[in-house]
Amino acid sequence: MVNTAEAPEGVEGPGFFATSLDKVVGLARKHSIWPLPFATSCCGIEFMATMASTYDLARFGAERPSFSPRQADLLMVMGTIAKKMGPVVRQVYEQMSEPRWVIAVGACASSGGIFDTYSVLQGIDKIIPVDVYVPGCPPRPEQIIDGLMRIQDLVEKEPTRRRDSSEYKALLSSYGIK
Amino acid sequence: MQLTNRSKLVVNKELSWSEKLYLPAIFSGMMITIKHLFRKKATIQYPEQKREFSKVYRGKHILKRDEQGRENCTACGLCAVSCPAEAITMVSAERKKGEEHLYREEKYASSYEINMLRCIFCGLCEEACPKDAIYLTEELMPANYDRSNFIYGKDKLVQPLGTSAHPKTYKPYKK
Amino acid sequence: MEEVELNKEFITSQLTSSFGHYIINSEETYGMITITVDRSKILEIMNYLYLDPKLSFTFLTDLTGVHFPEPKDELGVVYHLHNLPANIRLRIKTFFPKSDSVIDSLTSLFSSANFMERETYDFFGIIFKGHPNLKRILNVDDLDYFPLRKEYALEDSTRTDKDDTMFGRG
Amino acid sequence: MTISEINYKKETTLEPINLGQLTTLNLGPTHPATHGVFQNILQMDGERVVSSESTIGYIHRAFEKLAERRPFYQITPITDRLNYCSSPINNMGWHMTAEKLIGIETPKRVDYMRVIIMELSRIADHLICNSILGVDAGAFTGFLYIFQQREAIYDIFEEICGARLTTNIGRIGGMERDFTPSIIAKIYRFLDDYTLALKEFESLFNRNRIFMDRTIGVGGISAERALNYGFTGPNLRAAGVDYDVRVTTPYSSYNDFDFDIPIGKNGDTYDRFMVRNEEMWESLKIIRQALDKLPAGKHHADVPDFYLPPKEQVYNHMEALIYHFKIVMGEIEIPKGEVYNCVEGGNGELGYYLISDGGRMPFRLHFRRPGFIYYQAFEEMIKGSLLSDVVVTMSSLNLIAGEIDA
Amino acid sequence: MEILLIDKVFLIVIVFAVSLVIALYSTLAERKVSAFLQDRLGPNRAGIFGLLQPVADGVKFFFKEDIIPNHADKALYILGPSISMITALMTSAVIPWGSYIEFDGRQIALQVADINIGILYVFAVVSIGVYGIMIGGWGSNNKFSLLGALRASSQMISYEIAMGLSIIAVVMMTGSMSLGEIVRQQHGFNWNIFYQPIGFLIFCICAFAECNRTPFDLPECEAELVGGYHTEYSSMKLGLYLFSEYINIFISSAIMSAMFFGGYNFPFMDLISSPNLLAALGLIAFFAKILFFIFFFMWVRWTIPRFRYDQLMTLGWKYLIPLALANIVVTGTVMLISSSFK
Amino acid sequence: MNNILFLSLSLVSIFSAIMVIFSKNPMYSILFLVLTFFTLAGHFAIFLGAEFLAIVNIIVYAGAIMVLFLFVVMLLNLNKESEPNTPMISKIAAIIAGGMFLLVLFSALTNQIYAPEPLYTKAGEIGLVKNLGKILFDEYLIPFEISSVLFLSAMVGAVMLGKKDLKQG
Repeated sequence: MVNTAEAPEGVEGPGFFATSLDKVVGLARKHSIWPLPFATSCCGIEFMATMASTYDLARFGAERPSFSPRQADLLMVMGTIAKKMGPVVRQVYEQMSEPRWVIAVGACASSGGIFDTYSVLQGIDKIIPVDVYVPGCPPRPEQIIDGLMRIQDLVEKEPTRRRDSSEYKALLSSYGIK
Repeated sequence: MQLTNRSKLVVNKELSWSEKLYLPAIFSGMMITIKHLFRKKATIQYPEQKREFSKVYRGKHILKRDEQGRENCTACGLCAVSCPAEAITMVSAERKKGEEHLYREEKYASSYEINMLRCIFCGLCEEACPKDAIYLTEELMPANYDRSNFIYGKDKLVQPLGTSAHPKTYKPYKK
Repeated sequence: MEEVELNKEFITSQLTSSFGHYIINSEETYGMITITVDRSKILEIMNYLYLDPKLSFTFLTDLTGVHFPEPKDELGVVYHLHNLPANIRLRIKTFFPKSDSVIDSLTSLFSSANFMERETYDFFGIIFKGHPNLKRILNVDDLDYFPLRKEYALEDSTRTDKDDTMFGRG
Repeated sequence: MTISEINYKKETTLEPINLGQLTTLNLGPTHPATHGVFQNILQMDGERVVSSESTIGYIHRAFEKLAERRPFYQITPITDRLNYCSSPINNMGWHMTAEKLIGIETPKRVDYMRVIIMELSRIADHLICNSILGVDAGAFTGFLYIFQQREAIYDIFEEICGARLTTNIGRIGGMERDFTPSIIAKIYRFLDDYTLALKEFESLFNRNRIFMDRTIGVGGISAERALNYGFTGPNLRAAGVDYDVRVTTPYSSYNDFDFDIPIGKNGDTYDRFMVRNEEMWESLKIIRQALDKLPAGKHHADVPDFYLPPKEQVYNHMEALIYHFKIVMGEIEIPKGEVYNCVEGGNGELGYYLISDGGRMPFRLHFRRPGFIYYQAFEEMIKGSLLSDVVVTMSSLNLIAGEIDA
Repeated sequence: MEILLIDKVFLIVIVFAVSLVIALYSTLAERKVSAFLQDRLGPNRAGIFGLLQPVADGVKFFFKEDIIPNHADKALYILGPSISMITALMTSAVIPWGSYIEFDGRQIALQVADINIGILYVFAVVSIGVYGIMIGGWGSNNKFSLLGALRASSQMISYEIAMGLSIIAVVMMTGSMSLGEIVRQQHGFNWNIFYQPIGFLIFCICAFAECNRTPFDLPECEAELVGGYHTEYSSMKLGLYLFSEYINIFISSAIMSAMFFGGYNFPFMDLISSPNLLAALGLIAFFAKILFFIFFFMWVRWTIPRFRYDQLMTLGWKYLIPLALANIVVTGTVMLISSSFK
Repeated sequence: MNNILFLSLSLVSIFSAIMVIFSKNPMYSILFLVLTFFTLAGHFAIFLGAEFLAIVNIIVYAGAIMVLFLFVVMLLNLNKESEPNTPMISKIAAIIAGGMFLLVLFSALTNQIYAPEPLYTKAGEIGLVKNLGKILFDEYLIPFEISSVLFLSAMVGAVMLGKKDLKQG
């Protein structure tokens, strides 16, 4: 289903054309990350603060929260993910279209945090691959922005064909996502 | 049901004639928003501009040294006990001869780890510390790509040698 | 309706006169009247407390379960009632063995009991007879134990980033 | 065939109107309007809701079990995460419960400080509920205007305790540190700023016909039904019952202050909005009174067994160090007994039912979460309304997932 | 004949490009305007002042995975955004961008096609536009999309009537259905808004509804329907939908300026004799009006809450249509009286 | 040039008209019907010079009526499973009715085809709004008024029907 750009014939491997295309695409993607705020608890309120005037996530071109997973580039998991919620997170991740990134905001999403209990998933990286972890309970908006900028760094450097690579497919299949 | 004598009805659902027309309310609303168009913007452009934190902000931890550069921590374990997230682990060791310039007390923490992903930055460890050793500074914990990078050992926690305990990192608790 | 002071003595005497030995104990702790009753009459007692014009405890503040593993391994349900106009709170407690954890549901009296009873069922496995929809509410449906009973562990067994040997944890 | 039979037949043929055409709509758990995570499975006839079923528990975090495994002072950070929009109220409620059990009398200054902090967080709570209601009705801008004021409240909290949202503010027996003059100045400035901001917010919404049409008569509930459903707080007051824990059972010297209880008429969404709005004005009034009358004195009760000694003494005096160790290790004498204590939280009566067996951890701690109890009325409230009404009703109830799921 | 054709092709290409660029930058403007109205700064990191933001969005869209959901109706799913985009672009053909320019001794009209029923043409195309949303919403086979599509179609049908009726009054006054002719009659400062304020009000409200903008953004309102009809769309198909919305705004603004605010006419235009200068100034005046209306669209969107579905219908059928009819009657009466006095 | 246009337009319109009947999915049927209307409008506009008629055809039929049809289909969510089995009798009735209609049509058209004066020679005159209005309010005033009364009563009837339904539901 992955329909990222096919390189023109004759430019197999990272030739000049391909790398400069990668650069342009990376730059463009970097500035247009539409997050899917998967806010379950406290961190969601701090995400609101990040969206609000004082911190203004819009400066990064990321102010259009797309609640439809199809349209989102970045899954921001904010707050506790209980075991009941786990399958939902995973489904949302599976519905997102490539390229997609995941950021685990806050202690609960990253590791379970204070809630080392029978009902809480001990970190969402048990069910979906996570690109960036943001510590804090909840993290300050500065930290959330920091996390977004880490994602931007990742996005900028990512070659367009990474999502077709066997390493990436192996990563997904290690999570059982096809 | 009337329970007290302090109640006050605050709702008026009748629309006056002009309110029924929609337009006056819309117009006044638009006047408010257009006023904001020319107002000074509230945005702090992080990361270029940084907001000032309060002196007691609870950020990344630091293990303090005293004026002579010795580590204050004596590995009593109170911080670990008081941590509701159970994020602190430490191994204590006896100070040997010749290490007096390194550690202030007879015991010290040979390894001291904080799991920053578990930590909820509640400040109870700082409060529990009887030796003026652990503090939550105003520095923010940065985001990172890998889970394993969040286990902060002594290399990242102990105050670097030669730095003074300047007010940015040193918060006197309970004045 | 004449003014009566809703104190412990009055409420207890009212209840005892109607229910006799089903009222097991009554005391006042930390400013709240606490009455322990037999579970078999709980619905009738609640009904009486609700409908009696002098008592009229019409507001169910809270409903929860307790598990006492010692000495008899019994479960309890604690109700907090409130008479709003007189501003008197009343705690009703009832206990029964864990092996036979069935009690009448209050949903016919209080709509608010619905979720609270489900929660109590979810946590303690107390079965409320007559509840319209008694199933797990907070936990996943296929959880096979009742987590707030004292014998079950709090911790999630799958986590790997904690050292349980530290300072007597675990 | 008699006439009654004919009538009966007619009715039965009319009864199952397009049952086959009902569509099932899954609102949640990740729907934008749920603000948190609930699932509402709606049976819809076109845009109209025929019936619904709510599922909760998507962020069940086992608070009550967790509280049984943590010493008393460590429960404060846990309560932060109950109703995370107004953490300080939860903190204070817990402190007062523990104090009630132990029998600590707090000085007046502590009470006043608590009142100020609690009212600030009440404003923060109502503010977010009302502005989110605006967002769900389609007006995003009011939310951003008023959120700047929440940022100011965060600023004050940060200065008081060192954190913005999950405050862990105060300790059993008092506050962890005294108000500095700059905090008091900040609160005074906030009182002035907020008056302007709230007026602006009001003029965007209160008398806007589009907003009124969207909210009047939507998701209403009568006083009787509300009481039967265990409503408390602003949602009950919107239905016309002036029940407020701050007035009926005053705690923390709330009876020193002069304020009114705003009530509504029919308990619909507009009533709830207006009651919350007016409560913010009342809170401002209370804060100003408390600040003006803030008594001198210590910022904690004189209970060395429960309140940590000052750090300088811990470093230098053996006795203080011993107390310090005892408190942190939890080896303090806590009486046996059971206590119910409640405060007026952002959403209503926030109760703590604590059973202590004398150990370092509570034997059982149950939270009476107002949101959990009134959420069950939601199915009844939205029956027969339109999809848009479901959304505004949901946000006007101020459903906080952390509080509901515990 | 052939030169004329070349002129027209040239003009079409220019109009096409201009609409695209304006729509492209409308997305940025929307984000900037909303930010500024909300005490924020908006996108400012992609290029200076965020000027490259739309480009970044576009490139991202192109390189995003294009999912066609398994349960969707494939043909309709693809057809939806295409129809939306095509109809959005078609309308610009009849808009008079300026009077004429003199080039090489010829007069070149700055209008692609001055057909004598221009307004009706606009209506026809707009009424087809709803198919894009309906088909896309239905083809996605998602309940939110379907609800969005249903809302869109009923909204469009209802408001088209009021819109048409509001224009009839203008047509009665001008006696022509050609947009070029309507604009020519508003020479100087003789704008229709002064004669038809109520007509303009109705038209303006209906234009908001036809463009699915707040307070009438029910088909895609985020709080209720996630994304409405485009919930299931990703990558450039979503891009086309969003894009066509902005083109629609642009065209609506252009029609509003042309119909009621004199189009390319501006006060004291008779003082300028050079036709080319006049055309240039007229073009500037026209675009200033258009940009103002685009801003107006955004300004309203970020100020007021949205209607509910049934309130929207009530407003359309019970208030706007009778008002528009009354407007026609009053206009007719006034015209009759004034003509009998002449 | 004109012939090619005519032929291709006619082909498309016939094809889409056939597809209206033969497509299984009612959604597609409606869309093909819309396409048919478009091609017909093309005929009106290009060959008869009746631009007004063409545009009105599109506005009214494609833009309004078919949208309503689509609306209903979407609401009912018709698909193969829920399609009711039509009894034999109605099928036969449909065939007979269709055949009769074809006959009527055929006889009507044969008269037209051999009409002495082809219609399209009047192109550019009858299609314009002005001429149309003049004819309507001059020559055909009475039929026009009668049909408007009919229209009004139909509208009132529709409103009444809608109201009644609402009360019962």
